[in-house]
Amino acid sequence: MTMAERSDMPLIEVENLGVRLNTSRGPAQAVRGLSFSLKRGETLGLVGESGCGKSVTAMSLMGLLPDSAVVSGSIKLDGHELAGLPDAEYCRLRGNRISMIFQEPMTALNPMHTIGDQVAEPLRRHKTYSAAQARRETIALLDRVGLPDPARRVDAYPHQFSGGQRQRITIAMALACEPDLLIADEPTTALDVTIQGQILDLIADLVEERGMSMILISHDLGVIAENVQRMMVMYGGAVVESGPTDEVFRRMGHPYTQGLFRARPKLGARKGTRLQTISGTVPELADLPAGCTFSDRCPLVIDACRAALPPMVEVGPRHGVRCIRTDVSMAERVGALTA
Amino acid sequence: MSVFVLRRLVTLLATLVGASLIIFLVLDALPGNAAQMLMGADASPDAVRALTIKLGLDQPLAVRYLQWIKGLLSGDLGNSYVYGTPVASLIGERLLLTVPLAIMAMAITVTLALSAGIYTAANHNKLGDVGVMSLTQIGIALPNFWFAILLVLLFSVRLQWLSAGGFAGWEDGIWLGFKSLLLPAISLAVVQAAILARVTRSAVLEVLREDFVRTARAKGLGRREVLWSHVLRNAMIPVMTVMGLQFANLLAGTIVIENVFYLPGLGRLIFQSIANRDLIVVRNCVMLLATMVVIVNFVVDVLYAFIDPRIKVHDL
Amino acid sequence: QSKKDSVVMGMTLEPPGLDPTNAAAAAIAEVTLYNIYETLTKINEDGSVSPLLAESWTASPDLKTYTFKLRKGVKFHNGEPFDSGAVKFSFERNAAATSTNKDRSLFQAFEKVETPDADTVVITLKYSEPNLPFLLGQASGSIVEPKSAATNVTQPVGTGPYQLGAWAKGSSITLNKWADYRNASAIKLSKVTIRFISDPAAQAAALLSNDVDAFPRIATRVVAQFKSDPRFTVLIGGSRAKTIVAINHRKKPLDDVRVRRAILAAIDRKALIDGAVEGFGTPIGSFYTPGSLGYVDTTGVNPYDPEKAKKLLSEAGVTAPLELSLKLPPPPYARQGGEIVAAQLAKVGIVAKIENVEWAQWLSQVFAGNGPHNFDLTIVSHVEPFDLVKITEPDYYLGYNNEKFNALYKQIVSTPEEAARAKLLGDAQRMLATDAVSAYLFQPQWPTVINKKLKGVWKEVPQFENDFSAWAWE
Amino acid sequence: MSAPMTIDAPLATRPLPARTFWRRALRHRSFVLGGALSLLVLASALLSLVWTPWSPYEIDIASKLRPPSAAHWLGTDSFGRDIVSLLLAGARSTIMVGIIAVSIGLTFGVTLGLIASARRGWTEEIIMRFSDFTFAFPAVLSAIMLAAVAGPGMVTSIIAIGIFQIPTLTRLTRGSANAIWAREFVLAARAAGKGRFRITIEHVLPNILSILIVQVTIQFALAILAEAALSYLGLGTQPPQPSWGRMLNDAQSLLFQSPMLAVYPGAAIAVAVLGLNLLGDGLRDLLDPRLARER
Amino acid sequence: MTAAPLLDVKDLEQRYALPRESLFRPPGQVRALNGVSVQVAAGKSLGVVGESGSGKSTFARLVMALERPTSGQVALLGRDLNRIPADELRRARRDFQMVFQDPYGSLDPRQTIARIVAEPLTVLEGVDRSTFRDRVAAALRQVGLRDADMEKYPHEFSGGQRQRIAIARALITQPKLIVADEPVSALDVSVQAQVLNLMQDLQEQFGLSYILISHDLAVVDYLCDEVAVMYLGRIVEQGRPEDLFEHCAHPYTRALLEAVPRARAGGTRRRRGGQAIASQSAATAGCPYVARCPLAEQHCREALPALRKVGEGHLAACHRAEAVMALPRVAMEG
Ligand SMILES: Nc1ncnc2c1ncn2[C@@H]1O[C@H](COP(=O)(O)OP(=O)(O)OP(=O)(O)O)[C@@H](O)[C@H]1O
Ligand SMILES: Nc1ncnc2c1ncn2[C@@H]1O[C@H](COP(=O)(O)OP(=O)(O)OP(=O)(O)O)[C@@H](O)[C@H]1O
Ligand SMILES: [Mg+2]
Ligand SMILES: [Mg+2]
Repeated sequence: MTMAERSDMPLIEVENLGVRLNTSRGPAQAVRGLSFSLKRGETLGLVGESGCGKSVTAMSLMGLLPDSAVVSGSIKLDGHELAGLPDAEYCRLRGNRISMIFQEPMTALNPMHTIGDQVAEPLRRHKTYSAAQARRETIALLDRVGLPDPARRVDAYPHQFSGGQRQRITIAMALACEPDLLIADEPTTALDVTIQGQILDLIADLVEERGMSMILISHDLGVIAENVQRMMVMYGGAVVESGPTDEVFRRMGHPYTQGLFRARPKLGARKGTRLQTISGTVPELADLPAGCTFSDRCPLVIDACRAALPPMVEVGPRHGVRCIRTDVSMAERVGALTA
Repeated sequence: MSVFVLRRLVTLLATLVGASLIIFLVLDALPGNAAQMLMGADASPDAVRALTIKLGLDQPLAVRYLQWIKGLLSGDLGNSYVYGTPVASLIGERLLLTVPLAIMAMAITVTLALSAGIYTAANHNKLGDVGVMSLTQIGIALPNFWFAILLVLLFSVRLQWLSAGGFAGWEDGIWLGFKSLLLPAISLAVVQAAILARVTRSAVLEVLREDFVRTARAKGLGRREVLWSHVLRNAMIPVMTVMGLQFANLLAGTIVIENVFYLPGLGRLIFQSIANRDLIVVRNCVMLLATMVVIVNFVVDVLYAFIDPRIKVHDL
Repeated sequence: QSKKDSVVMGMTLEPPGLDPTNAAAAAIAEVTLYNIYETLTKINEDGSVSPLLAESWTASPDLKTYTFKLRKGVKFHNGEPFDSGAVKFSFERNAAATSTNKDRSLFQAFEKVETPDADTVVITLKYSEPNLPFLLGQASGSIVEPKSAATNVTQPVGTGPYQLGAWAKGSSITLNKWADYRNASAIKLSKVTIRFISDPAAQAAALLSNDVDAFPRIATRVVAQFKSDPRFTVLIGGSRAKTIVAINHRKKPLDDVRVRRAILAAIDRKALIDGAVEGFGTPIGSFYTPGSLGYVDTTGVNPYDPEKAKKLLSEAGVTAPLELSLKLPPPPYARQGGEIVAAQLAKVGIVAKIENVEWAQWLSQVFAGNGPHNFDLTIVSHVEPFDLVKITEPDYYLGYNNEKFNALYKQIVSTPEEAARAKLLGDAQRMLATDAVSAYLFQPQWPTVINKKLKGVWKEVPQFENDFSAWAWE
Repeated sequence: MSAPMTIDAPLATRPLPARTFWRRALRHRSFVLGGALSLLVLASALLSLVWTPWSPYEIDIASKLRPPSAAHWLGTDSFGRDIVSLLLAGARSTIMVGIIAVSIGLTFGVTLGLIASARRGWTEEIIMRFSDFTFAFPAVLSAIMLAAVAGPGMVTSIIAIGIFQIPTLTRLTRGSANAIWAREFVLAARAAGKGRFRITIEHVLPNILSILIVQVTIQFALAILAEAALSYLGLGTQPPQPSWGRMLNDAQSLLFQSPMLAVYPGAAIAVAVLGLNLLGDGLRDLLDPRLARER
Repeated sequence: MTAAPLLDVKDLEQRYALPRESLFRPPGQVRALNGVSVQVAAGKSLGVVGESGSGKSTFARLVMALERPTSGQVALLGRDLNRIPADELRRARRDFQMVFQDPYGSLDPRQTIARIVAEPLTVLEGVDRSTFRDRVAAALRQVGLRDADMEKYPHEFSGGQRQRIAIARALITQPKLIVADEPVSALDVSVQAQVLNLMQDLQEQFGLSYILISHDLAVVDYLCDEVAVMYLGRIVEQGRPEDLFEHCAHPYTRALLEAVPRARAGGTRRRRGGQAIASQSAATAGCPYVARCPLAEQHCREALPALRKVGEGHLAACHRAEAVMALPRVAMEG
């Protein structure tokens, strides 16, 4: 396989991924029919409200779902099937070729170990570095992610760092072995805007420099808009809209995407204006409505919506929307934009 | 010196002063006295009176209390009424048994409990977990003195590997002393280990649910590696709390096992001394126990700070 | 295999110190008597008295003056010679005002102790005492050496064949053979270790696991299994002890002889002996043991008869249920016996409320001469031989205080001829039985379990003692 | 289908939390097993009040140490009493000691723990040192001292065991109460103007209740074992009142002769303790909000 | 201007002692608030924004009289909350209530909604049971919940509904001021919108005042008449939102605005330099923001800038406020 062939081949290819979880209310389909592929150097965003299955998707790529979870479909990394891979082999990939930045910087680090040890762990494991070598590399990594005075602080413990600093440390950890695929699960939700900015800068730099592929998960449309090339909007475990970021923001096709966009308070939208809300509440995974998962809350719902899960409709270049009423919704969208 | 330590020391002293008063008064309320006990049933009343005066038991309460405290402060614990020997050496001899026994029992407890606890947590809800946990259920339910006799039946009477009781002392070699404490240590440990194993298991399971475990897994660590390198130390805090309580209990609460194995431990000394109304021994023993338990608790608190970098000694 | 010359013996209680002349505990005598300390006379297995430190003795006809000829060439462990001075010192020390000797009254009854020469001692008593040679063979009569006497509690010095080796308090005492003993070659065992084991199951386990070679006065509960075990010999010996249900005459309605008789009639001695001491006991009807001078069987005076007991109670005008307290000291005979007594009394309408007490409490509340005598019933074993005298003491815990009995006792002690004395003793026994002074239960038998190969261990034990000088391995 | 019903239906028809609790409880294996065993012990105790095959008090030396037979299902003890009757009646003392001792421990331990966590500072320090000090007296030691003063017996042993329970419960209460005090709803209650006392009673206590319930089952088990140990030393329940500990003590010396005599009360204690432990485990699961989030 | 303000905060300072490490050295201190003065007129709302750890929550706690300030005073309707006796304070609490950040943590999971919502009433007055229920029902209706919800428990509600319950609890005494500490930051976008709408409706209906604490500038902008930007325990800029966001006069405010991601097509990212976070315990002579400020001069390092007027009703604590205002506007969304 030549270099050119390799870079053309998708790095990660997900086909019809489904995840069934055992919840306290019985089994629930947390992810359904999710497909995408990602080449080297590409970035993909995953948006959606809390509980829509973003993290579960990430976990299934990492092979870290609970034992009781049932995964269907296929996940291929460089053409090799990952679904059903034995744990020992998966361990060789995790932290090495695929790595992940977790949602909560406050709890993602082990409070009892020095940050140096924690960052060095993947190096020592996958690259079998010696302790001294790993330490040197760790300091370099911490310096790279902008942790001040890393040589002195490698031996400090997580609680001695601020939230932003901790998030940088988890990033250093995820990047230690220069993975091919980085999954960043809401890396900035817990942080305030100034620190959020710094972290996103940092990740973007690294993606550019090293040609990694990245999946960025967030429920903040602004973060997605600024940081990824392509995006997918999830609702109730299914992708309801996907496409290049610019394209999606220009012409939002799914009522849910539109609702999400409208509901956010916008800077400069003065007092007295009302926010447009999506009526109803996010359904429980265990009792999703039949058909389109959004049908219960959709202003455009018709009986056909409840009949079956709508197919993905192509509404623009590589832009798909899982809605049978795009004719109406996308017409209305024009009005919404000007509001 | 840290303010915390100072504060702890002050309260510790206050506790001990209060303790000494309570101990003294409670013991003084015991009916009967040492002179009567020493003289036996057929002694004449004036012989008993003579001994009472000789032992100084006729002095007023406050005088005796102050004498005791004065003695404590100057390191002189006085002489046992019964044995006539210095109380300090009497207690010292017993400590040579009680402390090693407590340590041995604790070592066995910790070994058993941690391995069982970790094993079951790692195999949560699997057959091994259920099996070992059922065993610990039974372990908790065993009265330890009863279990002790069963051990004796097996190892001393049937197999004759170990002696049925008694303490060989440390003079004739560590091994002999060790051997004679083995069965008592096991019978003390089994029940405790069952409790500690359960605590360990739930602590480990609790930590396994934490986010950083997932982080470690995401770095490519296998389940077992995560358990050993990340989970255990975090699970140690609740485990240590229980361990501290158990160790304190071993120092003070082994009378029953000492009885079964006729060991000259602190517990039996107290038991016998109360029966003999050798109150000077009892007071000092109980005082020592109180001090030791308070110190063990203190040590456990300091150990927390060693295990968990987030805790500094001063914010305990 | 070299011949074994050491023995491990088990004992239930640990002695509180090793000076038998200043404390009463039987355990002191069990360790020291005839082993560390010697007395002028020796009480043998059959209760006879033979010479020990005294080679011979003579008594005046009125039994008030005794002359002892002492053995020559005897030395104390510390090298000091034994002579009449040591005897005089020991006896006067026991009689001193500050003495805590349990038999102080005996020594205070000595009018004088004279030492005409180094090996003659002449004792003059205030009253006639036929049993003096026997009494001086007890541990309280141990001869001590003047200079070391004060420290005997922890560093005993005597003239016996053994010296204290080590004392691990709470655990064991080791006695080593004294090489300079006058008859050292006859002593077979060079080392005796005494272990203190109070738990019955542990006593049995220690024997079964060969940790212990001999266990005198082992808990009766565990004896049965050794009888059938070929590795062990079980020796059953009599004793001079009397186990009784003491009745407090100072309390109503216990001052009524009919009520006391009812209590006696309610008790089935046979069942009690079976239940409380596994049958190791001989029923007695009075405060006197079989085998002693002038013993008569009085068990028929108040036989087991519940119906009669009920009748007696109603005659006495007692309304059932009669509630009484039953205080039980720690030994198994009392605790187990108490349960049976209570159950038997219940059948005739007496509710005995069991209160378990420690010895210290028992002594101060029940027994102490000046004490409150706060009890209705109690179970206790009186181990002192020849202690009828106690019943005559006015503040004795029983509160019997019968002038007729006291007079009879005076007559007994002032009667030198044995036959006449025996007859009078018989009268005394009958008087105690008829008056139902206490509920006399049994004379305990003391079982000793030893390794089959161990020889020379006494079967009969007239007092608390273990004479190691006679012990040897086969 | 059920949605419109729940909106307009009167409050009473909504399944009460209690009922759903029992529904889940009955499906929980260790809860059911533990509950059954505990009920068995309780039933024996109650049954013995009205009926036992033989009198547990009557002594019949002639028929002592009989092997099991049709008349005596498990044989007789060293006094010829029927073992089954003794076991049934013994359950009574066991339960009594357990309940009263644990109540003592709960009352004092929880109160002290709540005070410590409500007041913090020196109060907390003093209470905790005091509890350390109390812990230096294992039940056996306090029982010996108490028995020496007041005489041995059930009351003495109950008090001694109760005292021994205090420090454990104090620690536990204080620890979990401190966690509750750090919660935001406590701040909300303060903002509403509630004082420490009201917050403790209305918010802290209800929220640590489930932890306490679980601990109580453990303490109960410990109390039973402590009673057995005390009886072994002759300090527990006094004759003629039967108790498992006393039976065990009695059997101990006959262990080589009639080993089964020690097995029965040992097994009875094991069953009771086991039952309570399983019950506690079950309760913990059932009260765990992570598992109980069922609407 | 003329009427007495509803809330008058003067020179509020709060220091927290760090745990004492040595007997002989004084314990370290965290200066959580460094002299904050602010007034809120009846019916008007104040938004407080700022970085994490800048003292926003401390400010809220002090306004709520949940803690005593080190110095300074908080006066509500002319009464100094820290001077009045305890029971009067308790009665005064009917006028100011609080809504917390965490809709899950701020409701006691073991109490029914009725009890939770009635909580402020039970303390304040001896209302009888039936009026109790009526008032709870009324409060629930105001926030869009049903009477039937009264007997339910918090876990039976979604996050948005829970925050409504918390608001109902704050409303039940008909207060004049509600302090809301990050009331929506734990909520989903769609739910957040519902809650914000509700808060706005309630303000119109009852003439409430809010003190709204948030780190989301858009939220504050949406709901408040005035905004205070806090940095390290100080107010560094204050004014009407339109003035503040369109002509910001403090470099920190500007940094905040620039950092807000824009949800729109072709959004490209603007790079920001790495910034250190200054220490809170060391009191420096100069401007606390100087280390991060791109416009800092020597003067800034030497003198602490005071809050000064830079426009009509617009204050800023920056020596170079004019220079900052002269910078090009930060692009707004929409
Ligand atoms: N281990 C698990 N067991 C049972 N259910 C789970 C588990 N993990 C997640 N879920 C459920 O699966 C659904 C999807 O969860 P997921 O974590 O993927 O959401 P998310 O999109 O990441 O939300 P958030 O924005 O809050 O992180 C949720 O309803 C969640 O409750
Ligand atoms: N009780 C306390 N003891 C000591 N320091 C405290 C205490 N409360 C707050 N602080 C400190 O005071 C400073 C201000 O805290 P505060 O909680 O008010 O910040 P905030 O602006 O609300 O931050 P966030 O946005 O993270 O909630 C912080 O540095 C904090 O660590
Ligand atoms: Mg997530
Ligand atoms: Mg805050």
